[in-house]
Amino acid sequence: MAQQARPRQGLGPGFWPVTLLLAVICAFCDYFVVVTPASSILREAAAPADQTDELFKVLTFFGVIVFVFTIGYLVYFAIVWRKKKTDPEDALGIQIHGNFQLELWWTIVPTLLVIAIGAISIKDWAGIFYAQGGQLAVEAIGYQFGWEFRYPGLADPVPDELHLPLGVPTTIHISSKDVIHGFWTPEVRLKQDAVPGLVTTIHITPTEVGTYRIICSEYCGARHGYMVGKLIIEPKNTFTAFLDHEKYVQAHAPKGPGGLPPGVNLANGNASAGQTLFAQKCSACHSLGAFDQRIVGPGLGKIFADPSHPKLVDGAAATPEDAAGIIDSGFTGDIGTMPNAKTNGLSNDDIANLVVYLESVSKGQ
Amino acid sequence: MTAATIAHEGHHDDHALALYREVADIRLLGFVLFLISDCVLFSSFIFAYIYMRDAAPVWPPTGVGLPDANLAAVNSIILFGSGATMHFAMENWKHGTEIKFRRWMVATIVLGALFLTGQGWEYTHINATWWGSTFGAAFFTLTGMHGFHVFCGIIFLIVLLNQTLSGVYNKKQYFGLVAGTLYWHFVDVIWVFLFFLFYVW
Amino acid sequence: MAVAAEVQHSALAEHIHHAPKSFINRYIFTLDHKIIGLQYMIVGSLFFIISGLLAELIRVQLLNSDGRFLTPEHFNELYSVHGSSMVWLVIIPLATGGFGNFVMPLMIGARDVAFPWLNAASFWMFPPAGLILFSSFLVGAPDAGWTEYPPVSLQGPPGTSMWCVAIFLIGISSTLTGINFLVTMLKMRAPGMTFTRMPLFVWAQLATAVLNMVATTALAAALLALFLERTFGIPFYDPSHGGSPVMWQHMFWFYSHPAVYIMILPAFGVISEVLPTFARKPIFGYKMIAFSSIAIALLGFMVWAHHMFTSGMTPWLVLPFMILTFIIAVPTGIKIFSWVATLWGGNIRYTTAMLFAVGFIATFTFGGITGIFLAAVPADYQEHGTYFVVAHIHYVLFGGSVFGLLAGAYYWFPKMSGRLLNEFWGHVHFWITFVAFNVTFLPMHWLGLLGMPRRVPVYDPQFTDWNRVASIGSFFLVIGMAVFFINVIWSIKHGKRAGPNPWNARTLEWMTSSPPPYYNFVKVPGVLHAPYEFDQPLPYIGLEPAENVVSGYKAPMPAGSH
Amino acid sequence: MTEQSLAFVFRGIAIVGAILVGLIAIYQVRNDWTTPGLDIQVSKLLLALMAVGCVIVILSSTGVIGWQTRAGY
Repeated sequence: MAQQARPRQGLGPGFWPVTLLLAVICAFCDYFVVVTPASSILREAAAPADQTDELFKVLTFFGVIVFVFTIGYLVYFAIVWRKKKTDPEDALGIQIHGNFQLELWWTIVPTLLVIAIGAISIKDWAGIFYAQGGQLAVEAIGYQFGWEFRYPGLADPVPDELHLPLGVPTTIHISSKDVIHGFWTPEVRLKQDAVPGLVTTIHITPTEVGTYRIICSEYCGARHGYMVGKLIIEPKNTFTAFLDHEKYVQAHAPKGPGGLPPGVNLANGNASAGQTLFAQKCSACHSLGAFDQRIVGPGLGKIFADPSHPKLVDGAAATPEDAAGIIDSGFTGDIGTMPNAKTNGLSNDDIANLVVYLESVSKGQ
Repeated sequence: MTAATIAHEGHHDDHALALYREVADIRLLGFVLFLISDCVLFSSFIFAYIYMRDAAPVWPPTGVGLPDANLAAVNSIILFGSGATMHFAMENWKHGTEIKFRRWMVATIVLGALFLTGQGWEYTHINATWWGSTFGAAFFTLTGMHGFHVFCGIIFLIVLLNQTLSGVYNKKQYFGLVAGTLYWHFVDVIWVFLFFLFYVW
Repeated sequence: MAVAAEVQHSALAEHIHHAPKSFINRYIFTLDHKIIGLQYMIVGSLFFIISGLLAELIRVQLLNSDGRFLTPEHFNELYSVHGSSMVWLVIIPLATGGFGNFVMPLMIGARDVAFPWLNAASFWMFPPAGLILFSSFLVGAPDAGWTEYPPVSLQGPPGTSMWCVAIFLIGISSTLTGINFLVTMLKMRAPGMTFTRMPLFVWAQLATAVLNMVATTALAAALLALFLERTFGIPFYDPSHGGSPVMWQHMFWFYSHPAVYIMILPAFGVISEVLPTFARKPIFGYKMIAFSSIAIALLGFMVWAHHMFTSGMTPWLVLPFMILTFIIAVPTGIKIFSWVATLWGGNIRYTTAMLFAVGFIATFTFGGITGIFLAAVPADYQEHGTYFVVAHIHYVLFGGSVFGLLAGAYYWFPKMSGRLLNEFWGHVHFWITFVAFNVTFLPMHWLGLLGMPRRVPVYDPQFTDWNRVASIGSFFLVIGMAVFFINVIWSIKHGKRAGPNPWNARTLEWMTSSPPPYYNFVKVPGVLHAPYEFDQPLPYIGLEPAENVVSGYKAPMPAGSH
Repeated sequence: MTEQSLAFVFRGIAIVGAILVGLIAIYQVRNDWTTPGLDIQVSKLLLALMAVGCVIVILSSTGVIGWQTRAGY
């Protein structure tokens, strides 16, 4: 034996009083974690916020316990087991190498703890993911550097301001025109990236009237920091008035030509030829289900009479002429990208066949 | 020369051989680890290919013609065959039949060059461009990287052949040849995956 | 002695090479792992100072909410280069190339690393990489953050391509270093040094080397694709040409998540050495700490997508990544609890190294807990892309990695230079740094939760107060680091002579002179036990005193060796 | 020669070659089955994968897997 090891006497001076003190501190802090309403720190504007705040409380609750005990013992051990002036220069600590029981417990307990937190998180995630939406469907489209929003019944997007009616379960389809943006309203506790070429979806139910920030949370270019929109949650009648006003404004704005693309004659369309074409050319991206049954693009099964269709084309239900126009010229932007007829290798007759086929599916034939 | 100095030199040879073995052992492990990390490089691009293919609405992307599997099958067999000849070369080296070793080495190099020629023919005839589509991006990047590896392998084998001619290696000390063999087999195996992904799947 | 029979020297270990005579061969284009380690440290420290000052410019800008100090373009360039260089040019090279190179071969009783040439080559990729990255300011530095998500990085200034080249070089360098170290640790340990007799720093370097070797090439692939797309328009990431921007995130994070363990594991290793030495007792739960390093390394490959919960990837995929991320908390927790338990019953001497080690445990615990917050998907929907993330990474990378490396610097400086750092100014350095660190980064947690996104040159005026607190804290961090660097420069010439083993430590690097001779050990010793039995005689046989290369005297060996 | 018959010849060469090379690879793996040494282990793994490659070539050339109706050049 080269040097004298410190003898082992129990758990050391003051171990149990310190443990008690730490427990009291824990209880004190966690009491405030439990009783403080999260909405007093940051307002809760819409539905998943309250649930997410509960998760934050659970995480903070356990976080406080782990932090207080770890740091408490760390500081206490660091002070009480320091080398005293009276100790000889070559004094040693207590020579122990481990404690199987202790190591087993501090493996098992954290494992159980993270499993519990994991279970709660999965439950909350499912709540957010399967949340009720769809009574109102709007689209949020990010671009460098701002947001625009499409509403049902409005042909053109509205810049910067997202108006939502209080208490209506709402689906927000998020997409981007150029680079990745992030759609974030801190008061809703939800964030979803706006990825070009993808449509991502969140469901929220506004619960508190007010004006909130829509912040771009994913770096998107030089003026990323200035890319802030407004979320305005308002009573239903105010929202309806807003829509009516926008409709009036847009109706009186100049409009481009519409209608059938030249050379397409719907009267010559053949539904069964359209069916074959659909299987070859369209079914990779489009299902024959409802509008929101997406593969890549929306489902087209009831395209001409679809309650889940946000009716975003020009405010009215889609017509065969609209469908022919979209197939002919392709589609870019808000809800994804579809190549035009030339790229897809579709002749004018093919377009007519497809439209007639979709009409027949819509009617349930 | 006295018996003592002979004994001493014998001891010295043993020591040199032991040292060589130890160093070769270390280098071999290092080389295998290098192959593993090279494998990750290919795996990443293969992941990219699978991901882009999965994300694409139509595959192959419009305007792209997929390459001919029949020619590629022959080309694969040329490359796999070079793996077999490389193996024969190595067996012959271990058995000390150096003439045969050289013949098999030359065969390996020729087959490797043939493979590259086949790839070159394919590059000039395929109905796709590197920059034109995601298929082209993945195809030309991966096969190009592989082709570059084959090219480096051919250089590697030529250097090794030259080294054996100038007596760098002997029957017991031939680490460079081991590394060359492993590298060549590795390049073959990468092609197994590329063949499956681009010509079969 | 019976155990002596198992000590069989290899032919390689008997080979002593003497130091080259010329200055250039010895100190510049050297093959000596110790000098290469010091080269890494000197260059890495320079880059640390530069990118630290970039951070200060960021904090000056954020003193006010309306951003009148810098243009947004310049601000974006600053934080992008700050992040990239801190990760790739400072912490990774210092943790593996610097400390790994200097200490690890000494600790396992090797005369050098397995491939000295490769080691030198790896180092010489490092300064050019730094020069390329910093000189990108001349043509427009990368501006999309250290993650450089496309498509915005495809629009970025020309410097983004230079960024690709620089990081690619560093990637090759750390892959080769990883291979080199792994072979060294697997093949070149001193006779008798079984895996369970290896010091814990070596275990940490082992796990790091595996990560470096496997993960870094994935980054190389991602960078190559980005470079090709920027330069030749090869469509990988641009959605308007059929590419996928989310794919970059997968490829990038497949490397960059293991990279955070590449940065933190060596610091874990340092802490596991410093704590027993200064608590004068064996590390608590040696095997659990060693295996948890390996567990963290392996799990680290399976959690990359927890950086992408809001990215629009397949929705259900978030769940396995969340659960695996939670599970990483278990081995990390084991380490922290074992370190705290190591303090229990110790006879603790508060050298600066020990202070930094204890400070490390405190800050890293906090960073670990906020890591759990980030891993829980619904909570992450609020935290992702905000200052909460900034706070978290600084708690684990500054409060973790950098504190660990500073502990290592105070601990091994005597071995590197033969002289001790000044302890008084060391204490000053620690307390300024520890307090200023928390003042700087703690407020960022609630700034983020309340709605301040990261990477913004302007912010909501309601956040001004706490941003000013953070900025003022960061200015004190500069003062603390200035104290450290002045201390280092002063102590190289004027510090107290250290002798071979100033801390009375027991790992092998202290069993030779300070600084060690070119060939490390006159005779490679045999190892009989793990190095942490403080009440036992030293577990080495065949130690011979080495000549001190600086002072020229033969250092007396520690008492009690066999 | 027509395109069809050229493809037929190619497939024939590929199948015969793949059988030959595959058998060589499998024989070598069996031969070295118990030989120690890292290089041998890695060679065996790589040769076995190469044999798998030969099987893929055979299956693809006989039309069991893969697209045979590819329009190429």
